[in-house]
Amino acid sequence: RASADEVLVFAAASLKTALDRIAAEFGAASGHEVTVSYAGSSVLARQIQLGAPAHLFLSANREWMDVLEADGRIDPGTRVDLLGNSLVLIGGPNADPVETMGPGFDLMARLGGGRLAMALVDAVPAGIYGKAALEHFGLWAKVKDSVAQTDNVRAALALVASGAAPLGIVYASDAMAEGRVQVIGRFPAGSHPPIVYPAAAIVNGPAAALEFLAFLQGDAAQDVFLEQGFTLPGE
Amino acid sequence: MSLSVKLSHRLPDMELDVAFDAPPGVTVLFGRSGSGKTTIVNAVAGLLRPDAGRVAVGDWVLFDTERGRWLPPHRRRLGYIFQEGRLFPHLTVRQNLAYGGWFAPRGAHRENRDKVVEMLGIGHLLDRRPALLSGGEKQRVAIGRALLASPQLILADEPLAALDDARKAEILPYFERLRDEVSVPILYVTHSAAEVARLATSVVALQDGKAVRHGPAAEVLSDPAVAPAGVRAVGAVLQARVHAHHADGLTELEAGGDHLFLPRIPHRPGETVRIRIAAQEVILANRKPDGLSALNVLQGTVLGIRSGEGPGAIVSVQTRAGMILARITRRSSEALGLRQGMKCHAVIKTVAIAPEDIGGRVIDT
Amino acid sequence: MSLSVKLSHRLPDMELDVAFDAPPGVTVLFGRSGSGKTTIVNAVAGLLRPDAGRVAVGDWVLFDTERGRWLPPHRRRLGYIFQEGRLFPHLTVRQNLAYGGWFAPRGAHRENRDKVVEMLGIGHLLDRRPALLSGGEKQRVAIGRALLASPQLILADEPLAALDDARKAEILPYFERLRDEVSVPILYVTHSAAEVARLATSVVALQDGKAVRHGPAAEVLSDPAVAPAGVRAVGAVLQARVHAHHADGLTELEAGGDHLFLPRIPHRPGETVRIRIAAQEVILANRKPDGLSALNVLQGTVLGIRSGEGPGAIVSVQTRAGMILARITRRSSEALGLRQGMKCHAVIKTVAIAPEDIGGRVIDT
Amino acid sequence: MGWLGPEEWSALMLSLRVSFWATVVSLPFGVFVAYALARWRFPGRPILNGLVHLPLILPPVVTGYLLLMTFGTQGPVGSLLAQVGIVFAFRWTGAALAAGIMAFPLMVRAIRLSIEAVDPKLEQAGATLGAPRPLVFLTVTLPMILPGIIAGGILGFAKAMGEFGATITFVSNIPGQTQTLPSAVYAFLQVPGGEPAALRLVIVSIVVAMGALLLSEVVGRRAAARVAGT
Amino acid sequence: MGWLGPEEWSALMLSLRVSFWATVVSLPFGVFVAYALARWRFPGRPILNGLVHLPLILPPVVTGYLLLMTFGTQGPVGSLLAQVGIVFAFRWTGAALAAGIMAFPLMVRAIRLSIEAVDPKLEQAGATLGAPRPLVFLTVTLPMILPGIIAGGILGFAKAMGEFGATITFVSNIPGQTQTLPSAVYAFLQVPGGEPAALRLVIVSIVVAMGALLLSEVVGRRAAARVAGT
Ligand SMILES: Nc1ncnc2c1ncn2[C@@H]1O[C@H](COP(=O)(O)OP(=O)(O)OP(=O)(O)O)[C@@H](O)[C@H]1O
Ligand SMILES: Nc1ncnc2c1ncn2[C@@H]1O[C@H](COP(=O)(O)OP(=O)(O)OP(=O)(O)O)[C@@H](O)[C@H]1O
Ligand SMILES: [Mg+2]
Ligand SMILES: [Mg+2]
Repeated sequence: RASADEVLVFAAASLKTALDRIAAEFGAASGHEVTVSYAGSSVLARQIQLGAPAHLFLSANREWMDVLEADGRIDPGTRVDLLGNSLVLIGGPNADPVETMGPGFDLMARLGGGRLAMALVDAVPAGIYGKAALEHFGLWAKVKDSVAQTDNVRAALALVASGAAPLGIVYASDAMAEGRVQVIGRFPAGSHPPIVYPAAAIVNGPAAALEFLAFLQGDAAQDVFLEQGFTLPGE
Repeated sequence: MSLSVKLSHRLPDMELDVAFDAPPGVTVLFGRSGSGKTTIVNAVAGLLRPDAGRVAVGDWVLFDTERGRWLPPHRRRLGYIFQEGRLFPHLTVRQNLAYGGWFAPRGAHRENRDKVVEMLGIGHLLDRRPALLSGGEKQRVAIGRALLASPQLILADEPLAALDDARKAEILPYFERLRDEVSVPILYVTHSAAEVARLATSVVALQDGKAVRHGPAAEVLSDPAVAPAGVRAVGAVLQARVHAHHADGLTELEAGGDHLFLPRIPHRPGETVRIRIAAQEVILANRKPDGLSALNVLQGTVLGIRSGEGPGAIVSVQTRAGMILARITRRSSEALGLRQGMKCHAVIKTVAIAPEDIGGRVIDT
Repeated sequence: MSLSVKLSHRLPDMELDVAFDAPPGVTVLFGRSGSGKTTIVNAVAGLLRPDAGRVAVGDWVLFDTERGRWLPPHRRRLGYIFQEGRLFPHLTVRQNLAYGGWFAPRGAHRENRDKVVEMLGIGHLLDRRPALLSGGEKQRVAIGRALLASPQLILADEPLAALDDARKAEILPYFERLRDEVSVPILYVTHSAAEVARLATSVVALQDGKAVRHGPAAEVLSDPAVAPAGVRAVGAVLQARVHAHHADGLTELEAGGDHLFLPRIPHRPGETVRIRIAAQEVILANRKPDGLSALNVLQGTVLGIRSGEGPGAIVSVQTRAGMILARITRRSSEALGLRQGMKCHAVIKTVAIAPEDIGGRVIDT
Repeated sequence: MGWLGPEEWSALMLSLRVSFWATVVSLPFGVFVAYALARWRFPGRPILNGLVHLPLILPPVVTGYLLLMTFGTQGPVGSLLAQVGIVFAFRWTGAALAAGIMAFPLMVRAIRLSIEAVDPKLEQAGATLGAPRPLVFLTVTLPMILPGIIAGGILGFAKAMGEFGATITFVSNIPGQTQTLPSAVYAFLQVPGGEPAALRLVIVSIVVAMGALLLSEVVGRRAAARVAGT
Repeated sequence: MGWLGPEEWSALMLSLRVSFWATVVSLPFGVFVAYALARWRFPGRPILNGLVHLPLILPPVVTGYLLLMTFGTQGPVGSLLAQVGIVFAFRWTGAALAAGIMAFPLMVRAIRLSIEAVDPKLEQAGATLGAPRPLVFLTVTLPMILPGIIAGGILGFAKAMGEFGATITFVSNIPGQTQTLPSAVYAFLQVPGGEPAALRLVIVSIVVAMGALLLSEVVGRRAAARVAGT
């Protein structure tokens, strides 16, 4: 076997729980040491643009991967859509489930004058997808002045969890482990552009990086992702 | 009203332990540098909380450790002139002067501001801030500020040390007036024997935090045992009436039928003045001298001779004008054969009665 | 070395404009509060940059606006005793004293620290910080700090104002010694006529920023036109040899064959001392008086009579001991028929020659 | 200003309003706390001191989260205040609260240092002239620490202008209501190609804050001169 | 400490190291700049003052971004320094640089205020005793402002301990190399169920910063007493 390598992965912060476990498993199995730096995708992408010593990039959206591809910072041959996610509407513990998520859904009534918590609708992926979904159902125009936007989707979750906002739109993966909120509706996949977490190797990385990228697509890793509420791309 | 002070307080290097009653008027704290004068004044002001003691003005108890009474400084109605001025740098001179008035109780006696300002010669400084004043100017403003606070108790810590003689001579009468007219007790710290002699109703001589001597000014000061520079300040105070002003620049006073000449003073004929004659300026003669440049020769009787450890003696002589003290050597005393009851003549130079020793008003006793 | 000062500077309220040469020794700046004394001293020290002028010690030019020369304060080798002490609060007394030494050039003459400490009576304070010192203690440390900086020029702004008489009497000789032994020019600000008379080699009398009079001390001070409190300080200085100490506490001095008695002084028989006899303490007689308590009667000849606008006159009398000045009234002068060349007797009280007027050393002139 | 879009313009105005009120309202508290820390010895002093510094030490997000838990509509304090009609959640007042709390330690420190520089002897002099403690404070201490208060206030204002993490976590980002300049900058930085727009806003906030600083220098120097007495 | 996982433990140690060096290295510069701002009048003074305050005014992310552009391996300064072997990008030194720059305005302000409180008359006294300017500074000014320097230093340290936005933007969040406590807190807060771990780290950082503050109070008070002369 080749000598042990160190692999530095730049990954969207929302992947932390799953990726920490997978990296540990990979390390045990391969002898390589994987270090992951978690931050917002935009921050990581800029750092890679400006010469960060990363070997793999796991982004929470496609745009930043596209930018790096255009800059020639990633190896396009290695780019894969690693994961997917779905968008859900959440409410407090006593909120009633939504019967049909569609144009007829009276979101305003359900808000009852409160706020709809979302990530920044023009900047942060979860917010962008959420806005698209609401537009898809023709709800956006009505609700847009009631939206409270946060800098990341976890903060939107916190607004609902703390009771500050009655409803929020977050990823299914985020809603899973928070006891103070429940999923009261799911946005169908077709209501918004596909939610994709692309991954790619940075140019001139060690072979171990490619090994880890392959490992991420293996069954063991996929199980962990699914367990954390992610979906597989195209599902 | 009299001030009664009883204090004990441990300082790292010294044990302060004094008790004295200050009769109405000016009580001077006298003693070497570091003997505890400022510490006592601070304790009376309430700026220092002594370990034990009691301070009262008349029946009004400012603090008393036994009864657990403690008035904070702002309720003591003080006029404290600090050794270092302590003017408010952010206020103009005018505002500094007005400061005490802002907090004085309604109806309290108020000094006339313009009079105080004029007396202190600070009229042209009113709109300046303290940083632009000279050392003496600052101290004058500090005096004014304290006087204008309608105080019930005046504390003055070397108030005149930074002033020139002429200015001192102008301000001293003001303290005298305070002493004589207002019944406010004044606790006054000074190193100047002239000030002590001129102002003091009583004197507390301090040494290492203890009052080594305490009593009426003349008594304490004529005690040769009171070490620090006391002896030079012994002197008698006479009351006299202005008799006439002469063309050659002299003023003639009359006291009990005796006539005294001194350089022109500003008082009108008929007014009564108080003059201090320092004991060391007086020469005694056993017969009437003539052919001397001294114009003032008063006849009298030796009341007593008091000599200390040094070579000097204080002779008190009763004249028609009042009692006069003379400080002479024991050798002279023996040479003249002075003894109690003997007739003698006191010779006083005209110019030795200096302006700063002339008070404008008389104690009403 | 002599100090030459020429300054003009606009202050908001005053125009400072002085020029004087200070001969070796002590030059006293004398004048009312606010007359510009501190401002001049600051300009000499380099703490204030005057609009124009020149200051030099001997050939050493400290600044000269014409030639564009400006030495910063730290290169002027000063010993500045500030009116307000300005001790370093974060340093102990010991460190404050040592401060100047840290920067003095190698090989500079150094005062003996222990001697200075003992003279100032601050030995027990060495390990304290300034905040715990009394006002007078602070000032004594400030004096010590300046003296120990090996200065080439000493500036003293009312250095003794905060001290008691006894302490003044102890420290004054030290300034005298500096004046007499070291050739360092001393610029000295004071309000005390006694200090002026005792220390001054020359005097600059200031008024509103102008030097109204400037010259040797005796001359300036005997000028009745020099307003502020000058006249009381007139006096003559005699050199005398200690003849004997008597059992009754008197010391007998001998000067030119005349004998003078005064209260015991600490000098050994045979030593030479310098005594000041204040003009106002001297009585003149046209025949030898007797039956007087005054022990000192010197025979002499009237050298001159000088009278100002007031009622007084200064009579100079040449005795075997030296020239003596007497301040008497014009009336007495006429009554005695004094005129130049006339024989007369000067009567001086023993106790009038006070310890503070006795210098331990003699000017080498 | 044609240079800024209407939304950006409103973000700027909001930032100014938020920072202004954050500073003005918290300044008196800041002076009080600074005075207590500087001059009083009381048992809870180290705790108060620590509490004041907390926002400085914690990552802003945590502060925002704590604010949300405390002052949110369901929070213990928030629900209480809501009964008297004071609501912070999703209001510009909440943004001001967050900015004020983040700026508080800076203000307190600046003011405290200037209080400690006031010679207690002057305050004593005020007391001997009959002024009770609170009036000594008003007539002596306060005017003398004015430069420090101005410095602290402007510092707080500048800090408030730049505050982001706590604000967005606490009151989120509602255009026109809680969207301050830094939130707008953040949003631009999240998307590729947003840099020029972000830069524009950054320049605006630099100009504003520098203006405030310059002003504080001038005002502070004048106040200091007044106090120094020239 | 069994309470903290190895990664958390290393984040704590790194935070301490980063904050310590950030403070120690920037403190002398801070004193110098504070002195210049307090005592000198020179043409570029307002600009220097503004520059110093910039990190306070800008959202930290912007500061981090500017640092990345400047000190990154491809940045103008970064590439220059790389030639002499000094690299900040993605190293703990970079985290220290970011923390130092963020803390700088706080230090400078604290120190500047204490310099302004020193009576120039004492410095004059030093000069008359023969001390040239730099030595007057060392023997008079410096000891007298020691409490301010300590206060400023600890404040800077506390700020550095809490610094997040600029750090993560400049040097990312690499465990063991650039992952400070706040970055770790951030990462935990981004995933479901991460709150307890985040809370643990927050408590650790509060304890450390409070310890530093307490220490600074004690040391500062002792230094102040020394200066006040008791
Ligand atoms: N920086 C300044 N700006 C304006 N006026 C000043 C300044 N410094 C001093 N003055 C004024 O100049 C005059 C001279 O001041 P200076 O301190 O030299 O007086 P002084 O002779 O030393 O007085 P004192 O004996 O009271 O100390 C005073 O009227 C004072 O108010
Ligand atoms: N807070 C303090 N702690 C310790 N010692 C002190 C303190 N304050 C004063 N002292 C000391 O107590 C003594 C008395 O001081 P105080 O200021 O009362 O003297 P003073 O008689 O006013 O002297 P001066 O005439 O020089 O002003 C001095 O030796 C001084 O050093
Ligand atoms: Mg005193
Ligand atoms: Mg002066």
